[in-house]
Amino acid sequence: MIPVLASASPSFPVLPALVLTPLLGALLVILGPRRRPELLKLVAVLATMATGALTLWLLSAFDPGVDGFQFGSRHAWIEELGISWLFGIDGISLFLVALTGILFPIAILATDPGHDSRAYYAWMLVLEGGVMGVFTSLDLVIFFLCFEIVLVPMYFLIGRWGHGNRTYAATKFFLYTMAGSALMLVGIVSLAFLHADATGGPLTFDLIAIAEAQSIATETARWLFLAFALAFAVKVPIFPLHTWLPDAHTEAPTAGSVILAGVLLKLGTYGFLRFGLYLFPEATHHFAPVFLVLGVVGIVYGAVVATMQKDLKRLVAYSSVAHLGFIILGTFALNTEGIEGGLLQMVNHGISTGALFLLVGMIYERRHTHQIAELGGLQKSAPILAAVFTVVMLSSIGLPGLNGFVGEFLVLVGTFNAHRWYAVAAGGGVVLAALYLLWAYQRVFHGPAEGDNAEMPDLRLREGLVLTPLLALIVVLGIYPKPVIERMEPAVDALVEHVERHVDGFHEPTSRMGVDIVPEGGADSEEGR
Amino acid sequence: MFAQAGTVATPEVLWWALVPLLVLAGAAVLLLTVASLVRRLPEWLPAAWTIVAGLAVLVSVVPLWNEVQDDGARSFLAGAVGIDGSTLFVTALLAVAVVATALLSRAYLTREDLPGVEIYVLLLLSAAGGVVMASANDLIVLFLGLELLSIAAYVMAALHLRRIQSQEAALKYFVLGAFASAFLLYGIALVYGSTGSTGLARIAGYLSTTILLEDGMLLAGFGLLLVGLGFKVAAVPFHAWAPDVYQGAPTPVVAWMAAGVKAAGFAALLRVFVLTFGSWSGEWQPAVWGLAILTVLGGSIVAVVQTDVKRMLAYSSIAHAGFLLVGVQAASDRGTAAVLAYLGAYTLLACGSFAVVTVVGGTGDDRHGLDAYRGLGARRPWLAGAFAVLLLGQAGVPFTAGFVAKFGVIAAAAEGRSYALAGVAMVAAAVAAFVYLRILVAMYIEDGGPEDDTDATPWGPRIVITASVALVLFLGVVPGPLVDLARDAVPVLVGG
Amino acid sequence: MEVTVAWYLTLGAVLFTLGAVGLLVRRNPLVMFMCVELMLNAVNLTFVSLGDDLGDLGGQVSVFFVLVVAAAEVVVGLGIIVAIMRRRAGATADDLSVLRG
Amino acid sequence: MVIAADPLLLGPVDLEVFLIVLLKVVVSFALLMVSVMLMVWFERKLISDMQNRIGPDVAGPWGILQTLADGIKLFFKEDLIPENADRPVFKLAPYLSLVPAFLVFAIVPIGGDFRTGDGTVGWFGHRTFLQVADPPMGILLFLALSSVAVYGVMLAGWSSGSKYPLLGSVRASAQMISYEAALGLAIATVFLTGGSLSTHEIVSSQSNWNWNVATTGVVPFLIFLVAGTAELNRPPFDLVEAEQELVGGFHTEYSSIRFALFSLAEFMNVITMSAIAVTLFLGGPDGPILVERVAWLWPILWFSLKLSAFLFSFVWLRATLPRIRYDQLMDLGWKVLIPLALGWFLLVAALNVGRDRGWSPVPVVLVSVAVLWAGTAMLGGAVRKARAERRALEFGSDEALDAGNGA
Amino acid sequence: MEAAVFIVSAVIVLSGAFGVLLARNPVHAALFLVQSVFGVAVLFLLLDATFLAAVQVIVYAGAIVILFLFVIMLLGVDRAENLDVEPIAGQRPLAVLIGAGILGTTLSALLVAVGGPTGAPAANSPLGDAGDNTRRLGEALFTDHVFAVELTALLLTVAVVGAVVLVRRLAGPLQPLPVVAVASEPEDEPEDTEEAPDEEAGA
Repeated sequence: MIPVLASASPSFPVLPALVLTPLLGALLVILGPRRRPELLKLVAVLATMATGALTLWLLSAFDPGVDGFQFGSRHAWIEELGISWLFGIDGISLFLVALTGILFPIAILATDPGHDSRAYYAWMLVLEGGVMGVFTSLDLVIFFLCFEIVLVPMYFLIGRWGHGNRTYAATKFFLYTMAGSALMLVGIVSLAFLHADATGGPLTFDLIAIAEAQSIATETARWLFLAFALAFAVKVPIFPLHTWLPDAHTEAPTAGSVILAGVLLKLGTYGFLRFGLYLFPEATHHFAPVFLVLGVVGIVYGAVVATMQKDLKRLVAYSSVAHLGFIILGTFALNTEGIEGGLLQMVNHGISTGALFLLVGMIYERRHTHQIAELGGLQKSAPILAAVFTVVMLSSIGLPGLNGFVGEFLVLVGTFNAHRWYAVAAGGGVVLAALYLLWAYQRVFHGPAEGDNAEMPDLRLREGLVLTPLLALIVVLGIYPKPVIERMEPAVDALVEHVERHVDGFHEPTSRMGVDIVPEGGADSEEGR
Repeated sequence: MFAQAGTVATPEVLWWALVPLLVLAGAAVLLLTVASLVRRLPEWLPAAWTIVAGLAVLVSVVPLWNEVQDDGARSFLAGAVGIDGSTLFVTALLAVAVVATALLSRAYLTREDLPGVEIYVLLLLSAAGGVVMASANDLIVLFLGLELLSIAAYVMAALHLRRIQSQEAALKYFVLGAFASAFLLYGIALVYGSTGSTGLARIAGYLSTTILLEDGMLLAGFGLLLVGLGFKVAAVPFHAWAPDVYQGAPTPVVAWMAAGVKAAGFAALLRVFVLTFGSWSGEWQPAVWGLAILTVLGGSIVAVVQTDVKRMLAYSSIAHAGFLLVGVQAASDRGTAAVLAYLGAYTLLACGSFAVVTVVGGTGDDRHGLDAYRGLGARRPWLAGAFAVLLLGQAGVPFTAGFVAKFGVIAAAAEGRSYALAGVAMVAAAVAAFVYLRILVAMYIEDGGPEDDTDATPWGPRIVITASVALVLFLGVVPGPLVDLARDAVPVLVGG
Repeated sequence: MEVTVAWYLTLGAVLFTLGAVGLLVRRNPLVMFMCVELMLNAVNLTFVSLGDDLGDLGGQVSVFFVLVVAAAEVVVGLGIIVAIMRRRAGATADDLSVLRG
Repeated sequence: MVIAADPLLLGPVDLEVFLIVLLKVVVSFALLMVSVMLMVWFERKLISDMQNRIGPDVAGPWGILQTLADGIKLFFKEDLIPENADRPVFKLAPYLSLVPAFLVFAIVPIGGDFRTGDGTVGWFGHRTFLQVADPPMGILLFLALSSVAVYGVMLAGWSSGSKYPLLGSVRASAQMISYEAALGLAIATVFLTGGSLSTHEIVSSQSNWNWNVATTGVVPFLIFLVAGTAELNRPPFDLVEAEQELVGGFHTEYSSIRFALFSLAEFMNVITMSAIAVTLFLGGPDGPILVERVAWLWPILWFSLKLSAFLFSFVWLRATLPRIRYDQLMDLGWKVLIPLALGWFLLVAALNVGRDRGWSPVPVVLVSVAVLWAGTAMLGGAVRKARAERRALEFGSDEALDAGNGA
Repeated sequence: MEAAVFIVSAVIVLSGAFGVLLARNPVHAALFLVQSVFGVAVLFLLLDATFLAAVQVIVYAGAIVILFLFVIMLLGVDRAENLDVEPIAGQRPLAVLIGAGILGTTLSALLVAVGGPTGAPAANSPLGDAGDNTRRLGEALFTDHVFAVELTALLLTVAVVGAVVLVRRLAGPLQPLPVVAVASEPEDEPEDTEEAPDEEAGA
């Protein structure tokens, strides 16, 4: 049994504060002066910075040796239904929280909305609050609430501050995800009632209690898992359900794209880990082949389609589809390496794709186009931009020494241990990624610069400052991921152990073929048995 | 000769329990009398009077609630009337709807230059009918309450005497309403025939203690009652009147229909089916199940193709009826509580939404196309913002009362193992979300739209909108009070 | 032949159905109202015959209220019709198509 | 089935009983027809006397066979049906007028000793009521039938397919509905004191001078008379026919035998209405039995006498009063008769309740009168306000509204 | 005897109902309705419900149908309706189908319980004989059902207020009749576009 909300619960409720700080900021922004956008921006930046500071404090205060949830806090909400504000984080959610805390101030600093600043900043802050809620809540209903509420600010961000066909994109985004999560609510409620029936206890939506009890019959649990999985699959998105993503990414404002790619897509993958694997280990194991196939298809499909894109932003969007395929692959490998790799990849993807979108946004700001064909030779006019773009791109490709490599490598190792051929197929995706990104880089930055391209200004100081932390992370995580993996490992191990305990005849697939690959820079993976 | 007449024993009356009804009916009659005697009644008086009456009912409900919570439900007047938590809960909802409708009506009548005393009289009497339905302990009393509610509503629908649409709406409402009443009555007759009584408590007692060898008549009665009440709450396939009526009727009246009439209708459904026929739930649950599925899907899907906002909201109210039916179908205490909580949330949402529609409708009450909402976010940010909150609430977005409501009925369905129903309902909710998004898109994303001829929102609608938005948000974040009240309001049948 | 309650119930069912079909078929609002009255008559007949069979007065009491309601409904219904027809004489239910649906 | 209280039907219904009933039917039919004949003559003769004319005097002694002659003439005239007429309804209408008149007469007790006996007479060894039927809801039957009688007039006018008759119809329906309410309320007072709906029992309760005209306090009786006259479309409420305005009103297009039927119905209705009035308010056949040997005759005599008095007064009204205006008719019905009847009904009810509970009658009366006065005052105020509003609407000025404000 | 009366009345009732259904002229329909109502009243007599039999005639024939006729004549809407044209395609078969459905289910449900009602006999207020009917009904109404009786007062108030409000004439112009697009010929000028503001109030 994982100790419920074990250690390091400080007297200060840091997790609720994490959720409430941005919301408070949002309130301040709403009450702020309409005609002073710079002041509103200041408030927004301060609020996100404060949140970011909290997450940094969390990182430092987090006890890496503990495999349970930390910083727990609980407040009753609807007692009648056994719903409470239950927060806690473990190694799985810690870095996603941190990622959120870092990306938001960057996204807000990087761009200005242009109009209706007040609403813009308010929505951004609400969005952050919602995301934080998703990553930290341990009550099924609260999780669902946050999972859903995220849609609203994102909808408005795309719809009001997006480009081109934004109405279509925003509506599609909203409906896809809403429809996807429709069944999850049913699943959550059914799960709680079945759990209460089976245990004879009072109605509760406490994730830990339900997951640890594993009181649901196998068959039922599979149905419930599907209900959850649909929501997550749409959110990730997994291959056939991905069509909202390119539209949303392309039409969203830069900050929106950054957040969407960097954080929102992780809601789905995180959900698979926390609410799929943890709640329904047997069902997850049962359906893993399906998701593995879909993950591989996503990798290859995303890469192939990305290759054919004429729109730079769309290209990056499709690259996300491919990257997320890796995460899915790792998650459903159901071993420590895979899951860790997936987790790491979540963080990495957030950093590198976020940075890519920022860069694309910067190019757009200068040239007002996303069309690759209209760009060219930017390297000459904006060498620093090109350099930064190169680094980020290489991270995205998965060049060893940069962060992307670590995650992808771990995923491949995990998958290889579990299902060799999937890993081989996915490996092809890595090659394709190199292809489309490099090709795009070539077309955009090389060649002769004509017209406006020749006079395009280079990075400004502010933009550089915004990008610096991301670049730093790309490099640091690529060279020295140990502290991260160290903190993830206990939780992931516990999760895998949980799966082993509750799935008959399941053993963590590690180095089955006798190929013992020690992940580079990784912690020891000796706990295989 | 005279001596014989004196031997009649009159039944006991709990006057205190009748206070809400007496306040409503008394206020109506008094208003009517005063209005027919005083020349040049101050224009604000009827509305103010109605609002005061509504508030008085709200206030009076509080001690009654405590009384009922302490001493349990009662029944009196020879078992014709009962008082329990649900009675008072629904009464309070009706009172809220009355106040809101009166606030809207005042602004509306002034704008449309219509004479206005009768609308308030009818509103109060209609509400009295609703209160009767919520407290009926006898099918005949229930029916009379329903007719009181409906007939007043028919007239109110026709009250924009300068618009032929208004009268047509009333005609459609009336014809189908009368049709439904006939079904309801036939159902009552058959239930009477198979149980020997029209008293709910007697029927319930009979059904739970007697094994019926021949239940054909009873089942036919169930079916007809369901059809009759289904018409009243606009369940698919008995919904045909709702869109037309919502579109044509004066908007404040639509608010009443959506909030008040629906609440009373579901109070009746709960009393009759869940409470009285509870021991036979296996027989009627499948029918309600089917009705619920048809209603959530039908309402949501057809709403998508509408271009008139009032029609959209009409179909969405049909979809909401479907959700309420999901709660009814559960045939459990949790289901009942969920329905009541849903009604509470929907009352707020409907009042607020139609308040916005009233304002946007403009002079002549005919600007209800999506075009009228284009660019509203830029023109009138606060109005649009409020509408956005209300629409999101109707969509069931978290941290609005709408979510709490939907969550409750879904939970009830899940508890009753009606997973398919719950799933379909949630999918339908996602479809319905598209409808609300279309309005949001029009308000925020599209530009243009007509120039406003009115400068500011009148204070009546403003109060309604502000209060409903505040409550919708508050109950979304702190749903405890609503959920607890609804739990305590689960009705009890007391024999009489 | 003894007249049992089933006879009355059957007659009531047929009458009710005729009223319902009439309401659906006819387009003249006045005739539609008349069909509603037919349905109410069927209900009355059912009530009285069931009450007779049960030896209970409740059926007749109910009919009394049905009569009151019928009267009230007709008053309002005709009021609505008068309000409409004053502006559009001879309107049938099909002419009343200002509202879409 | 309905079981009449008539002792005739309590025993086994054999052929003899059946024949007795048949005889009663035939006699009452014949009686009615003959009375109509006499009534027409009586009316014409009386009016001519009142107007200082001679009147019919050719056919028979004092012209008494004039009606018969007229009937024969009408019978042989050509039967015309207008082209625009709705033929089936046009043909049906006279019968709808006539039949209810016959039926109402069936419930009127025209004889029987109510003072010492139970109102029965002995016929061929059977005790029986001197009325064709005594249904338990007797007087309601009268109301029901008189509401059916409206159809005759209404449909006759409508089906003629021409303008004047239609106007007559519209007037008829409005008038008869309006006055039926007052009529019903006046009768309700009688139920209250009589405690029964059966005509026989109503008459029983009035025996020995205990007539309802007194026990209900005259007012219902007067209301009944006025409303009854209006129901009959008799002058001064004959707006339905109104020759000067409507060229004969609803029966303009009728001729020949159908016209005769309408006439027949009208006079028959006059007689039955009088008979009902006698039954309800004047104790029916109640009266002293002066000669014991022909005891059965006296009640019949008293009944006929009372009836004749009513018939006389109907004629008298016709001869003396001018026709009232339509709006006056409506005002009288809705604003005077109905409120008055209702108020009086409540007053009587209050007194009855007071008596049952043993309350002192003085405060009961005082309170009741105060309540009624308040009601009347409010009604008056409302009527005045409505009038002012109508004027304001018509003349487009609000002065009328302001004018009365201080009052 | 009883059966004969029943059958005759039933024929009257049903032929009247069919008449309402099929009559082209609303006046004829109203008359058929009266016929049907009378038949039902006779059946009430057969069932010893004497009071209701009379009230049925007074209320339906004497008030309701008269009101119908009055409105028909007042508004002059007595022209015959062409029943040959089916306004909405497939409506009639559908209506008949629905009717058959209602009839079938109801009848089969009723006849399953062919023994008639199953409830507890005379549980509440025993039915007296015909002579006593009115008194018993009155006592039942004013004791057990007194609340319902009081409610009818409110109901009738609503009806009166409604009727008065609905036929009121207003000062000021009416809103013009909306343009109704004729579905079959969208190109044509719609017929109903007559300008209506000249319909002055109080005219």
